[in-house]
Amino acid sequence: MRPTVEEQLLGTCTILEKVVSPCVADPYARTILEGLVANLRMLTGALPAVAGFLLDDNQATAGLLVQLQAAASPELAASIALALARPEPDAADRAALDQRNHELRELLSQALGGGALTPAMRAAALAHMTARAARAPMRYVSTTSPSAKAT
Amino acid sequence: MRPTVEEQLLGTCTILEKVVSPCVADPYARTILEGLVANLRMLTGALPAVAGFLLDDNQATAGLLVQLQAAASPELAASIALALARPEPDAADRAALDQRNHELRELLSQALGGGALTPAMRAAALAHMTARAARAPMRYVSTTSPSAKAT
Amino acid sequence: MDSDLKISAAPATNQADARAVGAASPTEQVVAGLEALIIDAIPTAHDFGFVGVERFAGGLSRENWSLDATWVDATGAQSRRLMLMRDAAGTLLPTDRKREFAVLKALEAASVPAPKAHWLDHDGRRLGTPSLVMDRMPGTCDYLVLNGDRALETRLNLAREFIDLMARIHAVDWRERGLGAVLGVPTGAPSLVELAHWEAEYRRVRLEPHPELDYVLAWMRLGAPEAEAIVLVHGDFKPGNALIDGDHISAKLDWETAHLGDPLEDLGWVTNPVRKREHQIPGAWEREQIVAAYRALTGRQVDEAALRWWNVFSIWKLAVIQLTAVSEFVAGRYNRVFQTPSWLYRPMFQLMEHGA
Amino acid sequence: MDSDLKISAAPATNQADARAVGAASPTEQVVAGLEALIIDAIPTAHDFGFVGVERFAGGLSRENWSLDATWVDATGAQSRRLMLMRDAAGTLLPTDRKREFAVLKALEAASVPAPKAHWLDHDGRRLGTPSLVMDRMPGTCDYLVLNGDRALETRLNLAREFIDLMARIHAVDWRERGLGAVLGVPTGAPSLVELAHWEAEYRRVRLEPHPELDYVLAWMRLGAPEAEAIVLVHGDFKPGNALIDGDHISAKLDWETAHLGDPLEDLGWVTNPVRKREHQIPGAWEREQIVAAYRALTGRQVDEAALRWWNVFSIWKLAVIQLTAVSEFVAGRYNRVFQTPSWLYRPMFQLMEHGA
Repeated sequence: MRPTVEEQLLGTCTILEKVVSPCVADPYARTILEGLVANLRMLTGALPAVAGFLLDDNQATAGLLVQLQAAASPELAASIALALARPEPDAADRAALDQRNHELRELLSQALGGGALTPAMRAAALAHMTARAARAPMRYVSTTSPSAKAT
Repeated sequence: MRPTVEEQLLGTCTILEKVVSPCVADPYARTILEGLVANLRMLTGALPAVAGFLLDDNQATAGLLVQLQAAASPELAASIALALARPEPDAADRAALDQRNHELRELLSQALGGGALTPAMRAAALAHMTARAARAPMRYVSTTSPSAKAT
Repeated sequence: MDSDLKISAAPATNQADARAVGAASPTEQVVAGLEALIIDAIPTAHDFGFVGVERFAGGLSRENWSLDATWVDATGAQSRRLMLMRDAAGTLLPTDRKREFAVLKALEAASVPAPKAHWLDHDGRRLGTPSLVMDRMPGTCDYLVLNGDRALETRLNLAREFIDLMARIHAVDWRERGLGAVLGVPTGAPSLVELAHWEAEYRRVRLEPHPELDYVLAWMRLGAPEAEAIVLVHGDFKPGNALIDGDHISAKLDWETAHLGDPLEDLGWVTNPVRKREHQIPGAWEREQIVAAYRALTGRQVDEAALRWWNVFSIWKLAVIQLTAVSEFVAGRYNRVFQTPSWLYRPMFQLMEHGA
Repeated sequence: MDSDLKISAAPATNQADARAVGAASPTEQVVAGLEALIIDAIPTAHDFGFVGVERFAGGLSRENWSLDATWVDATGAQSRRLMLMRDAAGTLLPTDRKREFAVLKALEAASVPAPKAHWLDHDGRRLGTPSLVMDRMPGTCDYLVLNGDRALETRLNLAREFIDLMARIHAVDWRERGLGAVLGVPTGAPSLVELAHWEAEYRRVRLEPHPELDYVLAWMRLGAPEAEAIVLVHGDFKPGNALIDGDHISAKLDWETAHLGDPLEDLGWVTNPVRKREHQIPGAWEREQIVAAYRALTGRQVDEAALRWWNVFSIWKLAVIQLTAVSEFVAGRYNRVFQTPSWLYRPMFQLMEHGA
């Protein structure tokens, strides 16, 4: 489909920069506009990776939850079992992938925030969380110049 | 993941309207900005449907191509057979879905642009194309006011 | 929809616009350019005065300026109410001011209300971009005038005036006025000439396959009609580029798409179903009434199948114009985001099926 | 990063800013408000003059104004170089001008370079939003001064001055200066008080589960250290909110986060690895040197495990501040798009593992 989603977003950024921004005299509004454009560019680059990231992370989180089940309270272990028994959502449905991610991570929060984990569990959790943080597709883009930061 | 892609896009629209737009005095730049925001809102609404649309359309187009193969030239029929033999791409990979869509629609273009179709083929093609047009997730959003149109 | 598309894609001009907010540079440029243009034509002209220099709201493909000019030349003191159309630096549909100038000149002796054209800056040497200066006629533009606030009877009268105007344009003796050389006389069926022109544009701008448009194209190739006559076709006939003064049409504008062709091209454009809101009055002035009026005014047969072909063609052409916009946007030369014109497919299919 | 976060989220103020481009209304508002504020404090003041009224570039959470004021009162003609800090209408981290005013007043007799505070408009009755007026000190802000253009030796001296300044702040006799009542004395370990405060903020702003932050939170709860002393903590100690005049620190600004707590909170903030670029000079002034300098200046032990806990805490707090930004953005009250602070997780895990 043309223009692709990415072409539309990048084209929007270009026009904001070339046509709109030169007409924004107010420094505050221009700073805000620069931040929006920078984020939109980041988002454009990240977008193709989001569904795949969620799909993989759901799988990895589910695997980790299986491992952590042994240290979980009976209630939490039951919740984990219930969640893992549910079918995985349609890979083309990003919102469903996101919801599933939320559900699994809520359980992971409980498992990591409470229990007495074995060293192997802690190592697995740390490896998972570190790898996930490295792969997270969305990043904050700073556009504040040093001088503007200086207060 | 929060903010979600949609939250980021809608938030961007809101800030463009509330913070940036009031600071754009030039009417041309403001008209362009309004158009960009309107399209961004449309895109935000359309985005969750894109992958699903492509997935379904690839399936439907493949089905139609099977039907049209009989009226196609030997070369085209062979190309269709080859394309249909290829595995469907990962549903979480929108770019791959899009590429597959392009490939299948190129074949459909050839099948519909050239051959002598039977009434059943024409009816199937029309049904397919009409349904697809009705479901296409992206729409042009007009923001030009009647007065601005008047030349 | 095509009105939307006539919009500048040129950052250079936009930045000039931006500067204009603070300084008065485009105004100064227009005044200086116009003075030079007049002196080119009337070397004795001097003591110029320009008042009421104003750029119209709207008009995004070209700048429309309104101003009153006075000067003194060998024949005495002069005064003109003028309209200056200046191309935006790069428009989506490249217009041809030279062509438009020739058509306007040819129309001066015809019974078609159109502004008298004065001077042409065909290469933009004086005004920066190709520009045309003509008389400023009374009236305003309103592309939805047929469904506006006026009483039904007034709107019906206007609708009849529009078709009468179309018939007058089609009645222009283009041979006598020398328009054949300027515009080119179609060799073969005008339907096939136009189709070839727009198919080339389609091939040039498409970024992906559009089986729907190829399907319609194949249908159009098979059924392209012969013309009853070769006439002057306006090419973008719509209320939006006419001036309305009081309750009557005072002038037809925007002649840059004029060419010689099939009269049903204009009639097919105004009766195409996707433009109903602009050309028809529900329950009072619909396709049937428009065609009947045109037949009565011109004595032409207006073959139903041929007209339907031109209806399909006009929608297909609109689709190609939208694809041009998509392509220009993707190339970074156009400041609006357009989409694949899926909404135009169904109306084409319906017209084709109805005609089968 | 937190500098970025101190930015107005209020459309109302932005629109005021927008108007300011054309008219001079914010300037007039500041001048009129300041005059009223001075008259509140000095009823005999009259014949005011304000010159050089200027809003600083930068400073997005609050407006920083610079101006020179003159007036006549019962004691004669007066002249002041002033700085006025006015809250933007709604900031991300709600600051407390009253608290800042009290701290600045208390610091006047201490050996901490800070601007003399004059007047407080605590509810914004005069200036529109809570505002504070203080002396304008010489110098400029540069958050990257330690890695800027100055010679290494000059930068090292500045780095030592910063730690010396921190030690002076921590040495302020807050009991004697009555700050206990204003700021509140922590009951129990300051680490647990701060953790409770920021955990509540985390619960309030989180829009989705963050297992990483919950994991770190559980670790922090188990290892929260006792404080060697209860001192005045700056709460956002960094080069970016100090004034540098020539090659020396002339004043420490931004006292709205000051509170009573563990000295290692400030030390943990400046030695946290994600802020290296601001606080360290590679190969010359790193964690080891900073801690050694602080020990030498204060005679405190600075337990390594405790400092690491405060390092982890400071990163975790940064993460929560970013989540606040995300939440405010999503609620439509903040004009920047922030993301989940994934980049902060690994440094926390590394510190925790190192300490295990």
